[in-house]
Amino acid sequence: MIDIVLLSFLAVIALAIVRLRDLFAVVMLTGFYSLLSAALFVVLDAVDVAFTEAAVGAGIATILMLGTLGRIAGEPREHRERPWLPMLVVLITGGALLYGTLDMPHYGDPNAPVNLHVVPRYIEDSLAEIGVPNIVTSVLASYRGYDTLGETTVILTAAIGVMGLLQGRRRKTPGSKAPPASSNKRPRRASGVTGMLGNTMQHHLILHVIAKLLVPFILLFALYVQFHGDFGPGGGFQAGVIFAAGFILYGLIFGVNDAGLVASPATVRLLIAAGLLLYAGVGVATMLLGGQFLDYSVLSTEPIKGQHLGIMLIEFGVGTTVAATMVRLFYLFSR
Amino acid sequence: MFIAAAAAILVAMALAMIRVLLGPTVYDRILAVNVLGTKTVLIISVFGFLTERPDFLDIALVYALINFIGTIAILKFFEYGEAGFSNPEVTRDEERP
Amino acid sequence: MIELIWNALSWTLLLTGGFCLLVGGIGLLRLPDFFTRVHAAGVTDTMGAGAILVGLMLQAGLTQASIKLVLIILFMLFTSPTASHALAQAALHGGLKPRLGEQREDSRSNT
Amino acid sequence: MTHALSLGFVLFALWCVLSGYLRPMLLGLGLLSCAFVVFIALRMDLVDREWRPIHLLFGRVLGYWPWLMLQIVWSNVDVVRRILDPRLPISPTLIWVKASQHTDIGRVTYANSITITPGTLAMKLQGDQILVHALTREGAEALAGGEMDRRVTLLEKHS
Repeated sequence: MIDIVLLSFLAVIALAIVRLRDLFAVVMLTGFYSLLSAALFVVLDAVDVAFTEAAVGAGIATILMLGTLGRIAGEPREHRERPWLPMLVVLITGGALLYGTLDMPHYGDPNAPVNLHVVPRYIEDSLAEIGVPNIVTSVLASYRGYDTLGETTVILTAAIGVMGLLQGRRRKTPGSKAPPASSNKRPRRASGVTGMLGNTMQHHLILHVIAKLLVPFILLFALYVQFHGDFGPGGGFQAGVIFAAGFILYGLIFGVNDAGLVASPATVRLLIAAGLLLYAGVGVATMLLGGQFLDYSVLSTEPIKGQHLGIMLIEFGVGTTVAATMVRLFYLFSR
Repeated sequence: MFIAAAAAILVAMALAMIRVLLGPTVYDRILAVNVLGTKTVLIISVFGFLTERPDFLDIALVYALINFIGTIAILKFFEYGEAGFSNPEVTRDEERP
Repeated sequence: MIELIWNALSWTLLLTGGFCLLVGGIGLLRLPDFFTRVHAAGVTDTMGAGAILVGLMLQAGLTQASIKLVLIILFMLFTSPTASHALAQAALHGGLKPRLGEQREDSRSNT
Repeated sequence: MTHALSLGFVLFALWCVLSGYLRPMLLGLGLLSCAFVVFIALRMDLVDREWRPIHLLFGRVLGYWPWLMLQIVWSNVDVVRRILDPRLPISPTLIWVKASQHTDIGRVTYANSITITPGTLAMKLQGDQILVHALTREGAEALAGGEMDRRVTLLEKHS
């Protein structure tokens, strides 16, 4: 019941996002969309996914989108023509996807293959094999450790891509060479030192004091989420985003220069790779100890303890990569 | 009783959503999204109790802790972003009879 | 007996909270301009959220869940006014002027 | 140094409350995490004389919170009544009120107390003056009476 109401809210918001022309309002609606989908994920019992959505949607997504808006002129370009071809592609793809769902078993069907073979095995044996109460974590970090390694690599690749785009663009266009039509609409990037997101807000006493009080708690909460992924919803992805949110809050209020003094851009860039390296390194270590790649059981004398240690290490690697990527993106967007 | 509370939250969400869609100024939309953030915290908490799995509360805690960061970024956007950039809506509203 | 009173209290709080949420929503639609709507949002954020969370706390008893609920309330006590303040400042900066004075003849809901 | 230690203590208490597991490994990780956060907080220069949440929460503040709660409930009742009244009897007013606190944190406490009571909204904090938007003229006058200001100032003296 609740899920249907939330789903219809989602549909309405999606339509509104498509219809609205003001990009700023669209950013706001996207934030709302993410709030709703987090609630929907909770209702559908996908708590870990909801956690990720909550952490990303609550702050970081808005900030990064605002950063993007600050870089482009903010006015949507008028459409030159009716986009018939894209429309056709979307319709065909959507139709094919809908057709595909016809063959899928119903949601929660006890006779679906996945509920007959894979799921019972995870539910019944994971506690004995991995020794971690949160099954999602044991699937994500141990049974499907390869996939998660791949996802973390995707994050690294994305970070490299964005870094290449933004840094490259900066070098080529030193301000004056911007297209003349939009040059008067670009945000003023005063003397090129810091941009819109990078300035300090020290004169806002209330924000200043509240940030001072809250930042340590946000950081600690992130670490709590990091290390309790085994027991409840949480883990490296969520923790990384929350930690980055705390750090970015500091950067927003005290300025990107101060944030750079706490963790320099070069350090942060190094940490992006270090997290992934830790993850892959655990895999290599298990191979050297005679096991298979990412088979944590060999890390300790007892298989369960080894699993525990391995999961903790790779989750920490994921968290480091995610947090460093987010902070790095913030640095890039705030110049 | 939890159901009644959940229903009230959903209806209130719908009301706030109308304000998000109507605007008229961009600040009204932001305000409504903020209110919706609070309601999301509530519905997640209430739903946790409804299904007797209070470990959902961590998610609600995340929202309570970091949901205001976006608003701060918005304030910053208006202070340092390009003047007049997102004002067309405001002026449109002011010009209204 | 004690349990009954406890339950009744918690249900009352949950209902009060739900009622306040609804009123906050109505206020968000009825009040004439942005700055007055912030006050309606305040009703949701304080009384609505507070009553519901305390109601849940009474249901949870002295458990970890209730401690987390206390933390949620505490953090919201810090963040919600800060967000409202930041938003009001943003609106001032954006050039939005509050409508002042008696609104009686002007009380159409601004749609 | 004592401030850093008190921050670490509060953080560790929070960790224990959040975690609920008293296993040695998790407690060890908790200690490490708290030390790391304190380290970052020191690097961020967040820990100074203003950082006194212990005093804020447990000092003389204990007397202020219940009063503020009561205030919040009363103003809620008032705002709810006005919203539901078909005539919508509001009279939005802007006033400057004086914040007679001496420390930043005292002023911020006052401003946030104003905002969190529905019906009044602190829009701007300049020096020792706060620009307040009130939903009704009566609300503005009540605030200008200065009881909340006095209570927050009192709190500051004792903490």
